[in-house]
Amino acid sequence: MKILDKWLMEHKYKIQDVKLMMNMIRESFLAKLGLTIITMFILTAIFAPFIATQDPLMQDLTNRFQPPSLEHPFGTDHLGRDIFSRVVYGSRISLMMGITVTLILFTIGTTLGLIAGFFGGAVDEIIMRITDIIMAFPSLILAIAVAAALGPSLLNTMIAIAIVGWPRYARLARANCMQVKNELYIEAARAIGVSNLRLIFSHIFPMIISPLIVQATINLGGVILLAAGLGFLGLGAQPPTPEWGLMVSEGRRFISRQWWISGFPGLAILLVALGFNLLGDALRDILDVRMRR
Amino acid sequence: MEKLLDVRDLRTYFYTYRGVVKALNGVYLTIKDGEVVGLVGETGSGKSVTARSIMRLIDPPGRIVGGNVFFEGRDLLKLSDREMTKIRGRKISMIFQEPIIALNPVLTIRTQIIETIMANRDVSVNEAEEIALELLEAVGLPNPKMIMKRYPFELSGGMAQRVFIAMAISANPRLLIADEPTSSLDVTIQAQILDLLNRLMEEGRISSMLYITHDLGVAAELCHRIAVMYGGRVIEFASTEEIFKEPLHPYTRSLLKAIPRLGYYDELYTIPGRVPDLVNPPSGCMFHPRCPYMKDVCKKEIPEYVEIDNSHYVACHFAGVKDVR
Amino acid sequence: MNIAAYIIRRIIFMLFVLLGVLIITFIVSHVIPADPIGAILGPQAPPELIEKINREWGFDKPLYVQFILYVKNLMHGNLGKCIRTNNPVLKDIIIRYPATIELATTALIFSLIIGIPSGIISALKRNKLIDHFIRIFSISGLSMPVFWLGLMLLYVFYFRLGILPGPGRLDLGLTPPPRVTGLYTIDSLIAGRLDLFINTLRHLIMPGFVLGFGAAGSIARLTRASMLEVMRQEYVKAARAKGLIERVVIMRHILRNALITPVTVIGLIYGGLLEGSVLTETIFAWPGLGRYATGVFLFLDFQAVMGVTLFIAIIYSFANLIVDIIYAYIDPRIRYG
Amino acid sequence: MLDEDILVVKDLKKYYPIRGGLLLRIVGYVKAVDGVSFNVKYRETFGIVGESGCGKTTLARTILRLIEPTGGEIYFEGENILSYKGEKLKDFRRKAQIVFQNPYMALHPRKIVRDIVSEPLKIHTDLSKEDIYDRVLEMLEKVGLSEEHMFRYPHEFSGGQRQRIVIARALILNPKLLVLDEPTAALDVSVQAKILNLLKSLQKEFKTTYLLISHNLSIIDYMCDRIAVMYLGKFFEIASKRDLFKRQLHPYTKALISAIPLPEPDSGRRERRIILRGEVPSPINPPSGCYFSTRCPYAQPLCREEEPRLEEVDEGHFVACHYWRELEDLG
Amino acid sequence: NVKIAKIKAAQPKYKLLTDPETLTIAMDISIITTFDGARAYEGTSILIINQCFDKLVDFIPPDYTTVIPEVAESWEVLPDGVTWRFHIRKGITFTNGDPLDAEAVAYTLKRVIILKQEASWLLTQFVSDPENIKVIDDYTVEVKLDRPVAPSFFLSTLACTTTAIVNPKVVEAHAKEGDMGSDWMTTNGGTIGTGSGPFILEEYVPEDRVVLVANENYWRGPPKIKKIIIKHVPEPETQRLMLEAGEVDIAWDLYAEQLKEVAKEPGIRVYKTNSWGVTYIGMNTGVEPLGDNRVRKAIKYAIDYDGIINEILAGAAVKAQTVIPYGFLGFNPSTPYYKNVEKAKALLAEAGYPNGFSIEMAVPAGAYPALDIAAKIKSDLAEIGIDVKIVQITSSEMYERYRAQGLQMVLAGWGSDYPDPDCNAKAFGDYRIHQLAWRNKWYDDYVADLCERAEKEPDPSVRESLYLEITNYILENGPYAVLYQPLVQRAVRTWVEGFIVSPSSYTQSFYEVYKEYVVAPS
Ligand SMILES: Nc1ncnc2c1ncn2[C@@H]1O[C@H](COP(=O)(O)OP(=O)(O)OP(=O)(O)O)[C@@H](O)[C@H]1O
Ligand SMILES: Nc1ncnc2c1ncn2[C@@H]1O[C@H](COP(=O)(O)OP(=O)(O)OP(=O)(O)O)[C@@H](O)[C@H]1O
Ligand SMILES: [Mg+2]
Ligand SMILES: [Mg+2]
Repeated sequence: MKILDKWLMEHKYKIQDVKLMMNMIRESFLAKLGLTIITMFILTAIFAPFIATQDPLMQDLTNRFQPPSLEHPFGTDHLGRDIFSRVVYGSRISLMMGITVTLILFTIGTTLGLIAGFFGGAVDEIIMRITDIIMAFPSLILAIAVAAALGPSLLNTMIAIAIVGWPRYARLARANCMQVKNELYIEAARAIGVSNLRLIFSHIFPMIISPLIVQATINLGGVILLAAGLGFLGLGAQPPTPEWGLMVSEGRRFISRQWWISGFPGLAILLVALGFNLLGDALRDILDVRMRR
Repeated sequence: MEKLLDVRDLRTYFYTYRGVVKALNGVYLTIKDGEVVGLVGETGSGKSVTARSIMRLIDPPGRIVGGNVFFEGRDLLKLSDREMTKIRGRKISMIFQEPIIALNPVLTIRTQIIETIMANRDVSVNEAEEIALELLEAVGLPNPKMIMKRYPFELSGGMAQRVFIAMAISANPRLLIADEPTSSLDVTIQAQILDLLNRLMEEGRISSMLYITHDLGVAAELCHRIAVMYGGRVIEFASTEEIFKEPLHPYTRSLLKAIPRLGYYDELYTIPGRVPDLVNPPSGCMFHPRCPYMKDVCKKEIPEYVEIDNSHYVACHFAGVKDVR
Repeated sequence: MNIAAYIIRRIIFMLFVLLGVLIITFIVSHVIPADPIGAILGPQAPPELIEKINREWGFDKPLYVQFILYVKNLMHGNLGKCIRTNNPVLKDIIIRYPATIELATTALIFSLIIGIPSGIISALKRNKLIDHFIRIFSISGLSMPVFWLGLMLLYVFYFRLGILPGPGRLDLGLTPPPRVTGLYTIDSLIAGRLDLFINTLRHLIMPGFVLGFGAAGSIARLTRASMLEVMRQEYVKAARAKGLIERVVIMRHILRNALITPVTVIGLIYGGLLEGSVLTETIFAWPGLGRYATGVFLFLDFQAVMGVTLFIAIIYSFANLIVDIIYAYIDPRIRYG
Repeated sequence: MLDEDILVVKDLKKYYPIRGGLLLRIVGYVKAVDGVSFNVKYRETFGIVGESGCGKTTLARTILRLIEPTGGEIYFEGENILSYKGEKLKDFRRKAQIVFQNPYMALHPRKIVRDIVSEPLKIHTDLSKEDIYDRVLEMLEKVGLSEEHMFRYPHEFSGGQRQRIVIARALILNPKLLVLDEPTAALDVSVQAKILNLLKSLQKEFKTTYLLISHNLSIIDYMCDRIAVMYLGKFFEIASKRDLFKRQLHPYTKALISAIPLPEPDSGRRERRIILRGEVPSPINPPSGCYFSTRCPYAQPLCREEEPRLEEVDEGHFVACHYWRELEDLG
Repeated sequence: NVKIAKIKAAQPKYKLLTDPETLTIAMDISIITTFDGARAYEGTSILIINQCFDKLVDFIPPDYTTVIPEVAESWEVLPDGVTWRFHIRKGITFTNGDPLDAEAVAYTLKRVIILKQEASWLLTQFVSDPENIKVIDDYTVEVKLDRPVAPSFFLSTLACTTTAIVNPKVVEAHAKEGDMGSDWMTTNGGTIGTGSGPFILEEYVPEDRVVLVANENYWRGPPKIKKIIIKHVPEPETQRLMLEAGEVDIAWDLYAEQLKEVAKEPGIRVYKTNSWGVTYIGMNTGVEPLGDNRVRKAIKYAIDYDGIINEILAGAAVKAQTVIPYGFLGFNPSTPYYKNVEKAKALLAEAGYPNGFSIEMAVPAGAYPALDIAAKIKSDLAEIGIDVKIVQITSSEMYERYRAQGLQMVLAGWGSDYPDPDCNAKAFGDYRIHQLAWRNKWYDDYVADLCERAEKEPDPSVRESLYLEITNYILENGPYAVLYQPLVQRAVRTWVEGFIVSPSSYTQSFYEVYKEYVVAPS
């Protein structure tokens, strides 16, 4: 009990911070909307087996092209699979991919950015020039090139997106690091004799984490979109995986009559990305307010 | 002398996510024609908000929630936006604490000064240009033609403040509000600007002025009367001599004792506690938690703003009581 | 530093970046051993023939030799040949890029027309209903899978309602105007063919909108944020205090400064539109670079891959360069001495 | 180098390079500190006064080796600290500390007070957690804070309280030298008084040497034993407090003192004030000759040609002016 | 006129939008690469070349077992068995009036050998030295083959556009740096004077259209249609809409489902024919446990062939399980495999894999309906416990890896360039030529020898029986599960007459096509 009390005491203000943020989210209609959407999809992903009405891979060739009905809320596709169940399972893939890739991006980008920003000089030059080059590519094109070169698969999609995506984080981390590095409190820490490593990770990093998290939240939507785009081009998940982009692509041939085959998976992509973007946008606003106070 | 400006019970609140910041809690202030009034107070006491409320330049989430601002007999708070626009710049103009950021960074000085002149005076561009040059000369800027071509970031703080003063006096306003115009400047530059303001007053280019500062020394030099703000109220308002020689409010007195002066080496007087939180202000008198003479009534009742002596206004329950003084 | 020096530095920097792009593309397109020649010739072709042709293309040489050769040719304006179309890559690109430029430009115009006013309104009416509406709209733009939006719009407006034309740059019965610029809108006007011009425009509506939708969202958001930022600035308050009427304050002091940010990202946005065209062109059968790019990438057609990437990177960098220069002109602070 | 000097600075220079042009080559220098020499005695308070941008902060940072000087020597307790590296440098850090200009910026916004104040102990000592806690508490109480403040974030404090935290952190290792860079510039008068009182009493308790930097002559006067007047990276005058206020030998010092508005109505200072012409020149292109010649009301042709040296004209009174004698006669 | 009445009744709502004298085709022409027959190796290019040039011999669909004379009026094989003599038809002129003679034929054949371009191997597999082609007189050409081959084999390759006869005068006039005019022909082949075919290339706008006009002086008489416009319409769905709206007369590239639906519409007819290829699953015997024929058979018994053909392909395929397609000499109609989970499981258990195993199957990236079929096969094989991982790979990489024996299972198609069984039999059976058998590590000398024998066999009936033996052997032992033989289908407006669909571009002719039309009342 004592330990808990002490912990609560030590973290009282952190807890208040979180509470304040939750308050702000509650006050922002858009943030609430975003959070609701995300929660919905996360729950769907976790409880997919209970929500889906059937095996997402089960084919029923006698039941192809059924329009949405009570039995098949989203209809069936060209192999007679239940689109609702496929969309439900698809949320697992999209979220898993989005979150994993974002974590990787975050780690790599932030570390490199911090190093570049803190030490400057040649290290900075090298890292930043690489980001320049990668950013000079339109990201989709580079991702397509990498995914095509590595061969289409979920893993390779993730690698492609990671290669394309880390420079954003690196730049953000670097810019913020350079700014924070010159702050008085960092100089104060140096005056005390704090070592560089400790400066970077214990003093600078906590200061730049918020914009990075916002970036990550917004980026999550982007990653999911990009992954879906690659899936759509046939460079991502392999059939019969219920990956949303792939599903849109599969339905494309039938768009003039059976709109639902592409329609629902695409809607799911839109919603998830919207959820993350709404939340990220609101978080950024909140952060802005916090930075200004 | 007639009252040029008469602020009564002015209240301005900011509706923020932290709660309602009650920045002004009933400000009273009068300025007579031809008079320089100093508004002093610590950070956050509401000096700038008072100035901006008079100009009706409070941006959301702020709102003027009550009171009157009589100017030349008319209540500014009741004017339409259009009429208010005509007051600003022509009748009341303003100069700011950080002149460089108060100038638009992407427009030349010429554009900015001419647009001001043309907005407030009925002149052609050419005439405006001449007026501008004359004004820049008058505020002591060397080579006005050159200055006109510059961008704000190419000016030093002192020069930018002079440009701003030139703009502010371009329409011969009846009242100039100066919001800490020298606190971002160096002592020697500050001396120059104060000198300039004095000269402009002597020349009649500035008639009345509300001078905001936190530096009692500056106020002492420049002003006829001084209003002391604390926690969003004017708690004492009197002639400069009286404020310094015979301050009535305990806060004013403590403040004066806390300033280091040349040749004074004893321990400085300190005011205990900290400035009030305007979201959850103390009950009764705002100053009571820090006041050495605090009585029970101070906790409960908000002291009224009353005239004690001739034109000496105080908001303290015990202002008239000799022994407390 | 004067503008000329600034531009020269930017160009040097750009060349450096482009070299990097080349190297990366080269590496990427060679990570996995692939044999596009063999794939083109099909399973029946005898291996000797495949080897012979590979030799003719120089694909049997060590990678670094191939790269040096490539760069050497590049210096002479030779981008190599596309295996699939059997055309010089440059020719393939020249045939196709106007279609992409026309599409991306339309999209940019759409996005500016939609994005900037909505951003301004949104900022001026902050936290009002219209602001929420515009924000949801603009964030939807960022979250929209373009390929899906394209399909859905096609379904509704073409297949179901039939009020907008389907894929392609022109109705099929129509012959394109003689090529001058390659942009049908301009070429049709040069040829004096109003009917073609109108038809082209009708064809541009849907893909242009689909492509520009996301960009409109970003622009609206940026404009809003930038407006709010500027509206907080001291000089805006000062402008009001000087007695300027609200219209002048908004137009001269707020908008002028607030639009700097959106303007500076137009380059980036244009680049984004170029890449977005990959998906949009696929949906709308737009005979542009995007479709070409997907084709050659999927085929690992080395030289074409390099050519297309380089070309897009050049446009991308140029767009950014131009915007930077514009930026330097609008904002005197950039032209620091 | 006398034994009584804790710090001796000789001809210290710090030039910041300015880059420009095509290849971002160095095209010039900001001569922030341009040949400064002085000494600080044990347990005294040495004041440096000067207008903003004259190089005060740069000087402070250089002395503490937070930035590397361009030239000159710095002796701390007789040793040249410019040669320090690694452990020696770390050791120097516990002996010399700094309080910064802006208490709002000097504290890590994401750390609680306990962590901020205990950091020096964690780095330089191997005390147990409990000991550290006790030491931190003790120190906080000394600067007028209490245990309940230990778990708060800096933004929950007023400026004055923050400056107390900064001071607590600076003094927790009991340094020999404390550099105070405008410790009250960002504070209100009532708060400023508290900090100044606190600094004075702590100096008595810890027997620390202070190097106090300020642009406010009243504060310098209130706090210091000896004062140096700085302008454009150079010292114009060094003297003991009493000397300086009695007899200013440099015209700049005179103008500076006359420019202070005093909180006394009708003091008549306005009339007697020396108003300097123009702006402070840029440290990138300082004027030739005496740096003050562009603004000096008494400038002579010689002033624009030859730079005056800082010379001791009286016991412990240094001045850098060609015509100080003539001016003194003028009154 | 009865026909007019029929159209009128059936098509009240459509008016004929296209010119009655013009045939309009919607087609994806994005990959046209060249109009030079000696180079062209891609269907769309070949289709155009075939309209503008004549070949020595030709096929009349749907009979692909015997060639008919075209430019070569007749031919004979000299007793040495390798020297062929072709007698050129007299009176043929190129479209600019130049005569087509032995000189032109010999030039064309030599040109193919010398240029050695992509498609050259069709000829050089028989004649590798240009010196072996000789002009005997104005209308006789002699060709000496490197080795004896079955006559039908050699002749069928001469029906390809690779050896479409070009006008040496025009071509040489544009030659540069020894390219024999190839560069110029790439964009100008088929224009006036280059060939002698029924049509002349009038205009080619890449990714937009190809316009052909009738050659009024064609030696067989002018074609019935005056103009052909091939519009570039890459989207099948658009092709379909245009066809339904009557904006085009033929939609070239519709999907099976679309064809099934448009076939129901009045006024549209779907023409079908068997393709010259088969779709199969290759199983690399070098990968455990595919080396065991019982496992391979289990897989063959696990697949739902009928489901694939009838549902996924919507009937756009013929059931076939042997490696020589229907319509070729030596076709074997036997289809012993059908979905039998019990049997398949039993076979697996017998081979020691009662619980199945896991395996990768490569599928060309983005290819439909291959991806759907792959999904179907995955679910079929899952029923017997085999876990198939589908890997899409780009065709270039697939080719590289397949050639290096680096694939486990592959879903692929095999198409012949010419209708002779040799090509299929050898590819699937003879590992020595490093084709499919080798790529799947199926080194079987018995069947390889059989293939070599069959290639040379001059007697067609003996040859046929040899191929029967080969196909049966592969059916039983081979590492292939042949899924079906695709159909080639074109959707055509009923007002188009005389259209015969052909599986191959170089046998696809528009010479006989014309339109029966009414001008609808406005
Ligand atoms: N835009 C705003 N939003 C919320 N609170 C505000 C805003 N502007 C001012 N305030 C609050 O109003 C109070 C008075 O502020 P004001 O700027 O008038 O102080 P001041 O006396 O001018 O101080 P300073 O000397 O720092 O300029 C402060 O507590 C401040 O936090
Ligand atoms: N990192 C830097 N790079 C370049 N120039 C600098 C840097 N830091 C300071 N300067 C310049 O050096 C000069 C002296 O700066 P410094 O901060 O030391 O002045 P200061 O006397 O402390 O001023 P203030 O009273 O404003 O704190 C100024 O002109 C400043 O612009
Ligand atoms: Mg203020
Ligand atoms: Mg400083």
